[in-house]
Amino acid sequence: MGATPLLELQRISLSFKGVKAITDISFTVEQGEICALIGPNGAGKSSLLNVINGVYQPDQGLIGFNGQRYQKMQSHQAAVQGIARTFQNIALFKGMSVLDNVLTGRNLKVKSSWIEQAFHIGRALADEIKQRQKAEEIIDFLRINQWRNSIVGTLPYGLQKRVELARALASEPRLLLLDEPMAGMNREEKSEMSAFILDTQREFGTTVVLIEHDIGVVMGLSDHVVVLDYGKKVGDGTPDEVRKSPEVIAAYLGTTH
Amino acid sequence: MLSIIKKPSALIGALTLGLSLLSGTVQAANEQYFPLQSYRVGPYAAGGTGFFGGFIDYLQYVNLKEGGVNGVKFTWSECETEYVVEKGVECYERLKKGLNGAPAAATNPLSVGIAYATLDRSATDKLPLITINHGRTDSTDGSVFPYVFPLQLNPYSEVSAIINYIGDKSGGLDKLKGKKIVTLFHGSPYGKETNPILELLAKKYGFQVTLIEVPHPGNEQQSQWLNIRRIKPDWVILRGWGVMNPVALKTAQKTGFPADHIIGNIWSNSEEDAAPAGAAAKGFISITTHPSGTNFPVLQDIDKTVLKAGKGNLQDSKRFGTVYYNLGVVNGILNVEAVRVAQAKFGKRPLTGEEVRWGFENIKLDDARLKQLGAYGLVQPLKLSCSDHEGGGAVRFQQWDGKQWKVISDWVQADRKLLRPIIEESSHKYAKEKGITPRDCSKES
Amino acid sequence: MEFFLEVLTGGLLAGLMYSLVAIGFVLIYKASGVFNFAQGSMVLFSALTFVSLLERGVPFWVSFAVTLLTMIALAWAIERVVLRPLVNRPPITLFMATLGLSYIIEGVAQAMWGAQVHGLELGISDAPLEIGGMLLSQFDLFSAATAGILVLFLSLLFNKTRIGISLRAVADDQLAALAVGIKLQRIWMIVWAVAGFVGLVAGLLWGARLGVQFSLSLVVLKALPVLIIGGFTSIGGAIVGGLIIGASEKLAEVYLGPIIGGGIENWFPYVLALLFLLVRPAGIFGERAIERV
Amino acid sequence: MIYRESGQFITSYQADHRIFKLYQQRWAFYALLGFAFVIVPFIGNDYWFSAILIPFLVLSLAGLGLNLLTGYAGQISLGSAAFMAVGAFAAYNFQVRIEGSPLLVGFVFGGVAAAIVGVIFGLPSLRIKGFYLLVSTLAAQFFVTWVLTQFGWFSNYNASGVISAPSLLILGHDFSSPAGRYLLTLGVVTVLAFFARNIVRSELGRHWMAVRDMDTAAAVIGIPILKTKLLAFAISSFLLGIAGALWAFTYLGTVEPHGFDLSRSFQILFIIIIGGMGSILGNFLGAAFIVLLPILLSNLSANFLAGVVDPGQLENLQKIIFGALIIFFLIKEPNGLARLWQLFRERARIWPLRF
Repeated sequence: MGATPLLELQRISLSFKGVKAITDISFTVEQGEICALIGPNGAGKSSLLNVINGVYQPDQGLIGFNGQRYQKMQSHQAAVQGIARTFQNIALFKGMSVLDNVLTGRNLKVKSSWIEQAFHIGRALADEIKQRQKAEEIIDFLRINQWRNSIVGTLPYGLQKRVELARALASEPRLLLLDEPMAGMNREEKSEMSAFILDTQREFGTTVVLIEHDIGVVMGLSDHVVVLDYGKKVGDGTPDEVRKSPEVIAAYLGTTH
Repeated sequence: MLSIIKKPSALIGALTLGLSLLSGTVQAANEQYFPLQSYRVGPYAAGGTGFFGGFIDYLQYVNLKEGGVNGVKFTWSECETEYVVEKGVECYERLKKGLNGAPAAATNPLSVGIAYATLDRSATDKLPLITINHGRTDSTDGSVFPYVFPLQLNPYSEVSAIINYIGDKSGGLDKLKGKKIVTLFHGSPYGKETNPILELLAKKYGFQVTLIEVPHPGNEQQSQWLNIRRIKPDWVILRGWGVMNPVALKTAQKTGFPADHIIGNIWSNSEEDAAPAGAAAKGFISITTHPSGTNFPVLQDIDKTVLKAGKGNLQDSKRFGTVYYNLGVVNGILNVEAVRVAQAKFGKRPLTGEEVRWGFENIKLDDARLKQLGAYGLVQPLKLSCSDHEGGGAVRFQQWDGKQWKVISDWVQADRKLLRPIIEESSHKYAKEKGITPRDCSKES
Repeated sequence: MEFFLEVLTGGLLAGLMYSLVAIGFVLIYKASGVFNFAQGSMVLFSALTFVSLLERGVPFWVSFAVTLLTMIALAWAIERVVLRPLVNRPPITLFMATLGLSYIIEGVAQAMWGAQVHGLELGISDAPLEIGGMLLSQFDLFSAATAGILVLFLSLLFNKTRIGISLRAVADDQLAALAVGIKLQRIWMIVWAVAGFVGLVAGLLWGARLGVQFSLSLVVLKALPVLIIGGFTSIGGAIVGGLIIGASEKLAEVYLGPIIGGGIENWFPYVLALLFLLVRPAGIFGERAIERV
Repeated sequence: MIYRESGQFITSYQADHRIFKLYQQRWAFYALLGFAFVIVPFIGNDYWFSAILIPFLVLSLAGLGLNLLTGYAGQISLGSAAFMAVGAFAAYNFQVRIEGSPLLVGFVFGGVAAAIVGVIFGLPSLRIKGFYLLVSTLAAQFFVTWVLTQFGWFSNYNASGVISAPSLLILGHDFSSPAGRYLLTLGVVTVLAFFARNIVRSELGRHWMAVRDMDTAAAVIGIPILKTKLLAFAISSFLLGIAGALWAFTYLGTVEPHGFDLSRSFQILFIIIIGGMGSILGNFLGAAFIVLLPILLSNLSANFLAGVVDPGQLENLQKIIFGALIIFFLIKEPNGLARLWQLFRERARIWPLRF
């Protein structure tokens, strides 16, 4: 583990129209680790991811990323800093092909201007081919070659989840936020997806924060688990530590989940 | 492909024409064609059905009564424009070549927009463009616009005649001094066109003019009429369009302005402009270039030979003798007269557009000729020339009695001398912009 | 000052006329999430049908009833042919479908009844009324009263009847409403029929004002800014929005017009609505949904 | 026999990036272009040029402009005609006020002016979405026509507020004849169609579609929403502006602000609905449909139904047909004629090996 953590949340609070969603949460994520956020529905997990990459602005608290501190993160800024994510209810561009979706993930790497692209001059062609190569690498890596030209909206759910991961990976992120990447999958698909996440971490050294309900998967996959309940942090540690914590058992593992 | 089909027909047309000239015998295609860019649906359908109904009935009448002009019968076909410019252009292009060898005499779109869009084309195609009572004011100058004819009345003459009438009513033009006149105009180029002339006349006669705009389509005029109420003018000139007219009358009533001090212009003068306002329209005055009603020999004759024979064009025969219908008849009289005049010069045969144009430029309708035509009192005395494509510039005034129009004045003449320099200034500017060298009218015969 | 008040009241009363059209929108939007551009053509169609029957000698109330039945039949057809196949499509698609619908209705209306202009007299005098030196239009007062009664009627319908309660359920959450056994299609049909009724009332009043003719369908363009300001989901909002638009456009025309050039009533409401939108994107009374991802 | 492509494999990303991936497609396309540029001017007549081909091309371009904004970037607009008007009047004033300025530069100027106005009215698209955006574009629609009629300067103080096209001279060649106007229009539209095609296949095009499909997700992956939307308004209005200038200069030869009213905006919207949103080809199909259907109907009635059906009823019928088709396409084929064409082609490709 590196000396400075990649992500450091300090006393984050968030509310909607006076209703508290997150209260005073702090934790850190080290470089290169896989961190899982767990907790019952409505615990504020997704909201927390949304705070990290700037979809929501917290009422108070600081977000530290890569040595910088932010009171508020803007979505665009988060992307520029190297934070990529997937969403609970798949947020792909449904009218576009798989390839185009993955290519949009590379938007921050494109160097040529739209005028060059429109007239096919200057850096346009070389740039397009370079982005295409990178995108194809990701497509190969996640083994979705055969659907390359399919329109995303027509693909089955499991595949769409994979395409969304591909789009996120295409941006070569430092931090990858995955919101329930395995929701609605069967055992086989889950293990496939777990393998992709582990490979991503190993091959690219990407730090991962993920939300997952399947405790078995979480325990096998993650280096670090943070437990939320009613917008508060109730546990934080290695999978083993968390498993043993009485508060966690009471709040989460003790329930029917 | 199409040119292959089209060209032979033109060729055949030319051949037949040539043959008939040589042999002097009457061919099957001894007809003169009128392409009709009519409109019978859409927001302005009421005007279109009346006007084209009257026009067609008059052509039919000449065919039935006299067998055409000197044996040349009239033929026509319609193309629906819906008052839409592009459709009008499409119709123009489709119909301009004539029908079955019968050459086109002139186009009569009765639409400012279509007239503008076919203005250049008509010069290129040498086909007269008749814009009776409307159109480009500066096209009165025939030296710059050889093929465009704003017959009887252009927009400038219109306001000038209205002011002259108001002067009359006030007991002389010198009594206009200090009077307050409001012009309520439609928020479009058409509506604004006469504003500079009104301001000029205001300066000349010392009356006070206020110009108030009603945004298109004009179905809400509360604020305008409250303004008028505040100004308390002596007269309101209504330069309206479509729905704006009845709404103006209704709102006038609502704000307590008397209808008999509102004067409608040429597009505010039909039954359709007044009747929808119901009781509010009673007393409303408007100008007209031709009285409505059926009490003219020519209309009686049309009724007898065309309508009674079941060959009338109107679906609703109650509209016989209405403003738009009679305008169509007047338009028919003028077009046919042009053909007649041109035939006297070029021969008794179907004529080209260029020849008909000469006919228009040499129309001369005096009282005697109008009586012959059975149109005395219906059509104003008219004399056109190379430089003057308007010819008349006179209007009569009519008043709505709640059911129909009643003519309340004799012909009131516009001050055309005053307007001519303004028209020429504009036409010369246009000539410069387009690179046109004006004709020298002193050399035209 | 007196003149100012006159313009203001005139504007407020005219604004209520806009509200009448806007209410039809609100009903449909609440129940089916459709921004119904065809509301204007429905106003035209109903007024044209009514006046054509009247002109053919049919008594007033019979004409009214027949027109109302026609509007209900129309609502039924729209639900069947347009709404049902387009269920779950994006709102923009539904909006464009109503554009197509407005073309059909206008075409049918003109094919059936012709394009000429009809006068319509409802037997309400339009002579001006002077109260304390201020001018009031009897007709406008009557229209305002009608609008008031209509709103009362609609709120009774929504708050006291079973249909109304189901309708509010549908407006709140379509899925939940389905789950408790509310027939969505039936609600849609009823709402479109009620909107047709509102359109008929609006058509009669507007028709008496303008004459019954083609440009009646253009009143839809005045209702749009009203909706933006009032919010798409509130009948009260439609009334307040109408009052704001009516008053401000009249005042603008009278006081601003001479400065920047007259005839600004066409765009002024839109610019006003735009400013409102930038400040309050969901209108005065509308609620803004939290965006979920 | 339609065509075969067996044995053609795409071996590089560069080849895959081509517009037409099969040489048969390329060949057919070039043949079509050649036909339009070389053959048509000789076989067409005035009627075909002035009444059908020129309006078809101009409306295709206008549809293209709106399609970039609505079909690709997902921003609905009812202000297309206003942007056309800006283009027409700007190009006109450029020509009138700068002596001897080249015609094509005037067109570009018209496009740029329209783009600027488009950006101004596109600014609210940041805060307002969906059909709320209609308000902004309708504001543009009414405001622009008002300004153009209100201030005589724009029409060079013509009494009727009408502008007339200057002579169509390019490098000494006169393009005023119907065939010349057709060629000029065709040239401009072809160049701009390529321009648009390149954009939608490039990074910017992907940004547009991303914003259209889900703008929050687009923002999260780093696509600059403001810039993307404003560029959509700018480029869309640029094309519309040039279409407006062509409408005034090569089609009608004259135009007044009222010629660019709301119904024109609707017409352009219908072109893209019927032709196909998010398709370049669709604009041409949609425009052809919208130009040809009325003519076809009115010809039919004039030749076969004369006296049987009232021509007025025919126009009503046409209105009903348009409305019904719009609903039909929205229900059955939201991607319009372009999609139908594509389906047809895919069948033809594998024919007769279908079974």
